[in-house]
Amino acid sequence: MTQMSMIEAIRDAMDVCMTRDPNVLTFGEDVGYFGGVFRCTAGLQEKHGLHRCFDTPISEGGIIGIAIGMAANGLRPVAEIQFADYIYPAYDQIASEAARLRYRSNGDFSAPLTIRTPVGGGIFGGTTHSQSPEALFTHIAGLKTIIPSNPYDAKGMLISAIESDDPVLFLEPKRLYNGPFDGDHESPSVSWKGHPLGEVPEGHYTVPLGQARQIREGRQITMIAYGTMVWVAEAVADAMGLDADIIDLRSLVPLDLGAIEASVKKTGRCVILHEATRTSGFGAELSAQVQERCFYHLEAPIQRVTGWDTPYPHAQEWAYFPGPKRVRAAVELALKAA
Amino acid sequence: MTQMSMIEAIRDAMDVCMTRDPNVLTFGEDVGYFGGVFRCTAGLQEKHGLHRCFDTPISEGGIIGIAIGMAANGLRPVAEIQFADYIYPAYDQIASEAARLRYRSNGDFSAPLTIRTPVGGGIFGGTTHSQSPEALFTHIAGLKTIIPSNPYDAKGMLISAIESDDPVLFLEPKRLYNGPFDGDHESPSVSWKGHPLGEVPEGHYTVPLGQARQIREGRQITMIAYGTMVWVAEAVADAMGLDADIIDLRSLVPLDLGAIEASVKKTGRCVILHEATRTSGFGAELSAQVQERCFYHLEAPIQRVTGWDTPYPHAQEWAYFPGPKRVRAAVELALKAA
Amino acid sequence: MAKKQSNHATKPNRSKMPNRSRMHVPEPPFRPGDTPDYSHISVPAMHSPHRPDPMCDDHETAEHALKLIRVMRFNGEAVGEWIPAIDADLKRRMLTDMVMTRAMDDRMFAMQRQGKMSFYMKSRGEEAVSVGHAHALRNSDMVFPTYRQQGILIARDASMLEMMNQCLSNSGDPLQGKSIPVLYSFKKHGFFSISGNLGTQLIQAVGWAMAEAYKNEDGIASTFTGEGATAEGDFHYALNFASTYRAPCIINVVNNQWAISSFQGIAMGEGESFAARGTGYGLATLRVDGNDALAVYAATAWAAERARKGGGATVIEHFTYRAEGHSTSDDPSKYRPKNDADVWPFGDPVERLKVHLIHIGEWDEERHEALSAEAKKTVRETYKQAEALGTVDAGPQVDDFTMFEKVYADDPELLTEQRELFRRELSQ
Amino acid sequence: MAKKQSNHATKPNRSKMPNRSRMHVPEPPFRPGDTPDYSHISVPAMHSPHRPDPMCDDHETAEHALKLIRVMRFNGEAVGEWIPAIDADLKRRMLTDMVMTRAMDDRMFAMQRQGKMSFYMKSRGEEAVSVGHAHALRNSDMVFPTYRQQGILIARDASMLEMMNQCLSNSGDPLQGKSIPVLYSFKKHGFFSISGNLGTQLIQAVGWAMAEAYKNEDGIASTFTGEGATAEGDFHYALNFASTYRAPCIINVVNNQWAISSFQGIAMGEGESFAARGTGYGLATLRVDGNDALAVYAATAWAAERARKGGGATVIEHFTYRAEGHSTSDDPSKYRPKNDADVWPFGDPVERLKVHLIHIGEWDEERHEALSAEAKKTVRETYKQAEALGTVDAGPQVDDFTMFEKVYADDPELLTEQRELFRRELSQ
Ligand SMILES: Cc1ncc(C[n+]2csc(CCOP(=O)(O)OP(=O)(O)O)c2C)c(N)n1
Ligand SMILES: Cc1ncc(C[n+]2csc(CCOP(=O)(O)OP(=O)(O)O)c2C)c(N)n1
Ligand SMILES: [Mg+2]
Ligand SMILES: [Mg+2]
Repeated sequence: MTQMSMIEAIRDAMDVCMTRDPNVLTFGEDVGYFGGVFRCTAGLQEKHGLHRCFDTPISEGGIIGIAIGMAANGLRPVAEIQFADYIYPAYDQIASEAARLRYRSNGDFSAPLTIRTPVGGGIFGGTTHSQSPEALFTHIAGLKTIIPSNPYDAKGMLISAIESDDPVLFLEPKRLYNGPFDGDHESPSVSWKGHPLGEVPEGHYTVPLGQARQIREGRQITMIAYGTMVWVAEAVADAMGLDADIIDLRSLVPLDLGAIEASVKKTGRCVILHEATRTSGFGAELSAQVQERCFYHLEAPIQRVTGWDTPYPHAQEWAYFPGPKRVRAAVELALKAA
Repeated sequence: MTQMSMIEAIRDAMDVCMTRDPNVLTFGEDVGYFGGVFRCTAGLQEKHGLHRCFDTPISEGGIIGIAIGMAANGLRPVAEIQFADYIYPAYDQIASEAARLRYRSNGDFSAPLTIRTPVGGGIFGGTTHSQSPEALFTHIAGLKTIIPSNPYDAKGMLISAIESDDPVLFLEPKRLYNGPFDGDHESPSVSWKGHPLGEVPEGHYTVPLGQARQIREGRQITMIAYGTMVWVAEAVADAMGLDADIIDLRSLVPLDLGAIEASVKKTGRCVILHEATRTSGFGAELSAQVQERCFYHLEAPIQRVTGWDTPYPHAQEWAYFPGPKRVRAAVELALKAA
Repeated sequence: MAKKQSNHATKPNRSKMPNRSRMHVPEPPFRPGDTPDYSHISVPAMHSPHRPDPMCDDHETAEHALKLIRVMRFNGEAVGEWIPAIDADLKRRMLTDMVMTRAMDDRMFAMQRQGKMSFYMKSRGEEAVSVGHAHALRNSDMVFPTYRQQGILIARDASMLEMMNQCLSNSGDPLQGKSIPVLYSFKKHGFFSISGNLGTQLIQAVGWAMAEAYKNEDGIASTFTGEGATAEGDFHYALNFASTYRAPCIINVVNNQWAISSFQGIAMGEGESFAARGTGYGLATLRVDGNDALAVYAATAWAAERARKGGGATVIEHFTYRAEGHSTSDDPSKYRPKNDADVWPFGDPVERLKVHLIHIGEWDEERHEALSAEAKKTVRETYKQAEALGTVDAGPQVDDFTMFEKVYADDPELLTEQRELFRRELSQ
Repeated sequence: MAKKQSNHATKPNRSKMPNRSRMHVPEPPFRPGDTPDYSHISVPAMHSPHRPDPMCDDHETAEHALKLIRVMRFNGEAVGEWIPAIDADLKRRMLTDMVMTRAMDDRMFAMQRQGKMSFYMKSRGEEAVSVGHAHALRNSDMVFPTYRQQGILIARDASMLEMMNQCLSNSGDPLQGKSIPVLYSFKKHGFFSISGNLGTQLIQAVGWAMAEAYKNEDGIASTFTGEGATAEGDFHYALNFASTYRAPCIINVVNNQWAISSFQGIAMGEGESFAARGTGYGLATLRVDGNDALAVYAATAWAAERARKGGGATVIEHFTYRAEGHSTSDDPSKYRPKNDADVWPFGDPVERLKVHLIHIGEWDEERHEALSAEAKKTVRETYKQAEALGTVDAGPQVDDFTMFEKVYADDPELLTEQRELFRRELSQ
C-alpha cells in the first residue's frame, strides 16, 4: 500500500498496464512530454518511450478515430480527452463506431479502447470546463461508462477498463483529483493523504466493472450517487445524522441493479444525486429503474438532486452545484413524506 | 384545408415560411435540385431560387456550423440532416454552440435555427437508418426538441420552429411520412389520404411548442407517446378496448408537464412508449417526472415500452421495434398491479 | 476576377425567382433535359505525369494531384512510365474479377427489385478501382472500404456465397442479419467492417496503420471514401494524423462525380482535384484514371511501396464515374441526363482492360463472351444456393434472439433481462 | 528517403526504453535544458513574395503559402510591394493599441495572481496580429476571434472597463458572470461571442459570411484559430464551405508555435505551413510575419478586398510566437527552454513598429515612454473602477438568479420551477 492522490492512482494504473502489456499505449492533447494538463500522464513518456505516450493534434474526433483503428488492430489504447466538455467532436466516433463495431460486424472486429476524461465542476471552469455528460453515453448500447470517486477505485477500475474487451468511457471527477470534497467550497480543501481510500495497493489489481460500492449501511434512506456527489452525500448524511444506505455506483453501464434494488427495498426511500443538468440526466434512468423494481416498497417519491437545466455558469458556480443544502432539502422531502 | 401527407405538410411549412420571410432558407445533403432523399424539399429550389434551397457538402458539422453563423446574422436557416443517425458529427455544433450561444453571450447573440431530421425504424434501415436519438438532445439546455406524429402537427410545429427564437430540433418519424402506422408491419400500409389529421390548412398557422395533444380521453390508464408510437398506442388501446388517456407529447423540450400530471393523477396508471433504446431514453425522464409529481396517485409501477438496449438490427427489425405485443404486455402489467 | 477555368461550366439560375443574392452555389453542367457534352474535360492521351521514385519528397507529387495517371489508351495500347510490370495472367485475373463483380451486382440488383433483399448498391463503372487496387496490395493489408468496393472481396477470393448471404440477411449470413446489405465485414480477407456512417473509417485506418508501425510490422492500411464524403471531418483527421505520424497507409478518394444527387462540385468547391487536398498536409498525392485498371494498379503499387518503406501516406484520387444510381433507392434520371454515363469520356473499365488484353494478343472476343457467360452462370448458381438459405423475408431466417448478442463482449444483466422479456413477448 | 528539409530539427528519443517501433512522433527542436537556436528558420529580409492583384486566380497565391510577407526590416525600414498606404497617424494608433493591449494583459495577469479573477490569458508577442488585422477591416465586419485577439477590441474602441468587468465576473459584467474570463462578446463592436470550444467558430464565420452575400450586403467575416486547433474538423468544414459557396471571409491561423505544451509540428505534421492547407481547397493563401504589424495590415487589406469584391475566402497564416504561458494555469518552462521567446528570431511586435516609426521620423523614445506610462496609468485607473464593481469572490457580485436567464428566449416552465427551488434553497 502507498498513499496516492487520484491523479497518481490514475497514472499508476496506466503505468502498471504499460509495464505488463506492450500493447498498451496512451495519447491525447498535451499528454506526452508535458504529462497532461492535470498531470495524469506525467513521467509515462520518459519511462515508456515516445511512441507509447505522446501528444496528438487538437482533434478529439481524430484521437478516438485512431484509437479505434489501433484497438481493432490488437493494441489497447488509452485516449485522453482534455475535458469532457470537448468530447463532442468525438461523439460520432464513440457512439457510431467504437460502440457499434462489434455488433455490426457480428464480432468480426471489436474496439477495446479506454477513453479517460475529467468531468464536473468546482474549479470555476464555466460552461466549457465543468460538464458532466455521462447520460449522453449511457444511452449508447455497446459502450461502458464508469466513474470512480476515490484513488483506490480509480486505479482498480482503470486497469479493468484497459483490460476490458469493450470500449470504456472512464470519467474522472476533477474536483476529486487531489482530495475528497464534501460540497462546501468555503471549507479548506482536504487531501487524499491520510485518507483510507487514498491507500492504494502497488502493482496490479482490479475493481470489477458493474459492481457498486456500498459506502455505508443504513435503514432509513438510500442515497445513490457517483463521482463527486458520493462525498457530498456522505457529508450530508453525517451532518443530518442519517441512518443512510449510501451507494457509490462506480459503474453506470453496466449498472449494479441488484445493489440498488436491495437497498431501496430495505429503506423504502431514495435520493439520487448527480451534478449534471437534471432533464434526461442519468438520475432519470436511476429513478425509473428504482420505481420499476421497488414500487411497492417506496414510501415516498424518489428525489433527484442535480444541477439545474442551464449551462454550468462561471460566477454562479456554487449556485449551480448541487451542494449540501440542495441535498438536505431532498432528503427532508424523502423522509417527511408518508 | 387540403389533403397532405406528412412529407407534403413539411414541405408546405417551409414553402409558407420562405414565401413570407426572405430570411428563411433551407439546405442540406441532396436538398436542392433533387429535393431531398425523402422529397421534403422537392420543388422549393425551383420556386424560391438556388440560393434559398441548395445542396451542401456531406458534412453535418459544417451544415449546422453555417446554419449557426447565418442564424446569428439574422437569417432563419432550416438545415436538413439526411438521417438522424448522421447527426452525431454535428453534435458539438448543436450542443456546445447553437444551444449555448445565447447563454454564454448573455443574449448578445443567438442562433434561431431549425434542424429537420428523420428518425425511427420500420424501413429496414438497420443500425444506421433507424435511430431515435431524441434523449441525447433533451439533455441539452438551450435546445428545443420536438416531434410531430401527423401532417397537421408537422406543418404547424415546423412553422413554430422556424419562427422560434431558439434553436429547434425537429424530428420526423419517417415511418409516418406517408401514413399512420399501427405497429403491425404485416398489415397493408395506410395513407394519410382521407385521414382527419391529413387535413391540413393552407397557408400560415402554428401549433405552439410545449403543448401536448390529448389524443383521446379516458380514466383507466395514461399512455404517453410521441412520434410513431402514438399510433401504436392508439391501436393497442383500440384492440384492448381500453378507456385510455392517450397523450401525444409533440414537444419533449419544453415539456407539457401540466397535461401529463393531470392525466396520471386522474388514471393512476401510466405507460410510456418510445422506439429508442431503453437505458437513458427520454422515457426515463418521463418516468421520473411522473413519479415525482404523481407519486401518491400511482396505483401501479409506471411501465416503459421501448426498443431494446442494442443497436437497431436489420433483419430483426420487428423484433426490436416496440410493437403492439410489447405495448400490450406493459399495459396489462400496469392494469393488473394493485 | 481572373478565376481559373473550372472543370465544369456553370449554368444560369433556373429558378423562377430573381436572385439578387451574391451567394454562389455551384451547379453541375448538365441536368435532365440537357444534352451532356464533356468536351471541356481533357482526356490526356499520352500525358501521364512522370513516375517519381516512391520514396521521393512529397513536393514531387504536387503536380500529380492535378494531372491524371493513365496507362491504357482507348485503342488498348499501354503507354508511359506507369506501365506496371505484370503479366497477362494477372491482367486476365483482373478482368475476370471485374466481370464477376459486375455480374454479381446485376444479379443482386435484380433480386432486390424482386423483393429478395431490402437494399443493394452497385459499383458499375468503378470495378477497376477496387479490383486494380486490391491486386496491388498484399491480401493481409487491411482495407477500410466504403460500400462500393465489393470488387476487393472478389479479388481476394472471398466467398460470393457468404457475400450474398449477408445481402439476404439469411440463415447463412456471417453477420446474422445485424447489418443492412453490402455492409460486409471479412477480417479473414483483410476487409474491415463497413460502416453506414460515411467518412468515419478514414481516420480508423490511420490508427490501424499506426498500430502496424507501432508493432514494427510491415502491413499497411488502405482506406476509401467517395468524393462526396471528403467533406466530413474524418477526412481532415485522416490527412492530418497520417501526416503527423507518417502512418503507413493509402487514402483513396473515389471521385465518381456524384454523391447521390449532388455533383462533385459541391464537395470540391473552387478546388481542382481531390488529390490536391493532400498537398497542404505534406502527403504524396496521385490522381489516376479510375477506369484504367492498370493505372490504378500502378498508382496503388507506388503508394503501397512508399507506405511500407516508411515514406508515409499517399492520397490517391480515382477519377471515375458512377454509371448507375446511387443505390436501389435512387433514380438518377431525376437529377442528371439519362445518357450522362454513356457520354462520359473515359469509357467503361471492363471494356478498356478487355481491349488492352486483345491488343497485346492475350484475349479475344470469344473468350470474353465465354467469361461473361461463365460469370453469369456462377453468379446465378451461387445466388440459388444463397436463396436456399433464406432471404430477408422468407425462411430460413436468422434467429431473432441473435439481436441481443455481440453488443458487448459478454452480456450485461440488463440485456439478459430484456432477452427474457422478449421471450415472453413471443410466447404471447 | 529524400524527404524535404523540415522547419524543425528532430531530436532523438529521450525515453529510457529502447524504441523498436517504427511509428514516427514529431518532437520540437528544443526542450527545457536545451539551448534554443533558431538559425535554421530563415528570416527573409527582402524576400516578400510579389503582391498580386487581390482578384487574382488562387493559384497565384500558392507560393505565398510557403513564403513570408514582411514589410518592416529590423532596422525599421519598410520595403517591398506590400507596404500599406497608411499614414503615420494610423501607425501611431496601431502602436498605441498594441501597447494598451499589452498593458492591460500585464495588469490582468497580475490581478489574477492576486486571486481577483479565476483565469486570464495574455496575447504578448501577438499584438500585431490582432491590432494590425482590426485596422485593415471595417468595424462592422464581424470577427470570430479566439481568446488571444483582445487587441481587436482595443483597436475597435471597446470599453476596457467592460472588458475588465467581464474578466472579473463582477456586477458590471455584460455577460453577468456566465462565461469565464476573456470569453468576451461584443456585438456592438463586431466581435462574436468567443467559444470555449476550439475551432467551432471557423465554420460559423463562413455561415455569417454566406448570410452577408445572401442578403447582398458587403460585410465580410474574419475568423481566427490557433495553429493547434486547425486539427479540428471545423477547420476543414470552414475551408470546404468557404470554397464551395465563395463565402466573403478571411480564415486566420495564428501560428504562435505552441498549443499549450504541444509544438506546432504536432498539428503540422509533414506539411510546411498552415496557409498551405488552403491551397488544395482552391482558396487564396497568404503567410505573413505576424510580428510585423504593417505586413499583417497589408495581408488583411488584400484579403478583405478580395472577399468584399466576390473573390472568396483567403487563408492567412500569421507566423508569430506565444511569448508567455498559455494561460494563468500554465508554466511553459515545463516544456520549452526558458529563454525560447527571447531567441525567437522575429523580434517583438511592439518594438518593431516603434523602430519603424522612429525610422521614418514619426516617433521617438520619449514619446514611446510617455505612451507606455500613459497606458499603464489608464489601465490601472480603469482596473480600479472595475474592481469597485466587484471581483469573482468579493462583492458587489452578479445576482445568482441570473444563471437561470438567457437559456432560452423565454423561460420554460421547468426553469421557473427550478428557480423557485433555488429560492427555497437559499432561504434554508
Ligand atoms: C455521415 C453520413 N452522412 C450522410 C449519409 C447518407 N449518404 C449515404 S451515401 C451518400 C453519398 C455519398 O457520396 P460519395 O461519398 O461520393 O460516395 P459514392 O456513393 O459516390 O460512392 C450519403 C449522403 C451517410 N451514410 N453518412
Ligand atoms: C475542442 C477543444 N479541445 C481542447 C481544448 C483545450 N485547449 C484550450 S486552448 C488549447 C490549445 C490551443 O492551441 P492553439 O490552437 O495553437 O491556440 P493558442 O493557445 O496557441 O492561441 C487547448 C488544447 C478546447 N478548449 N477545446
Ligand atoms: Mg461519389
Ligand atoms: Mg498556438
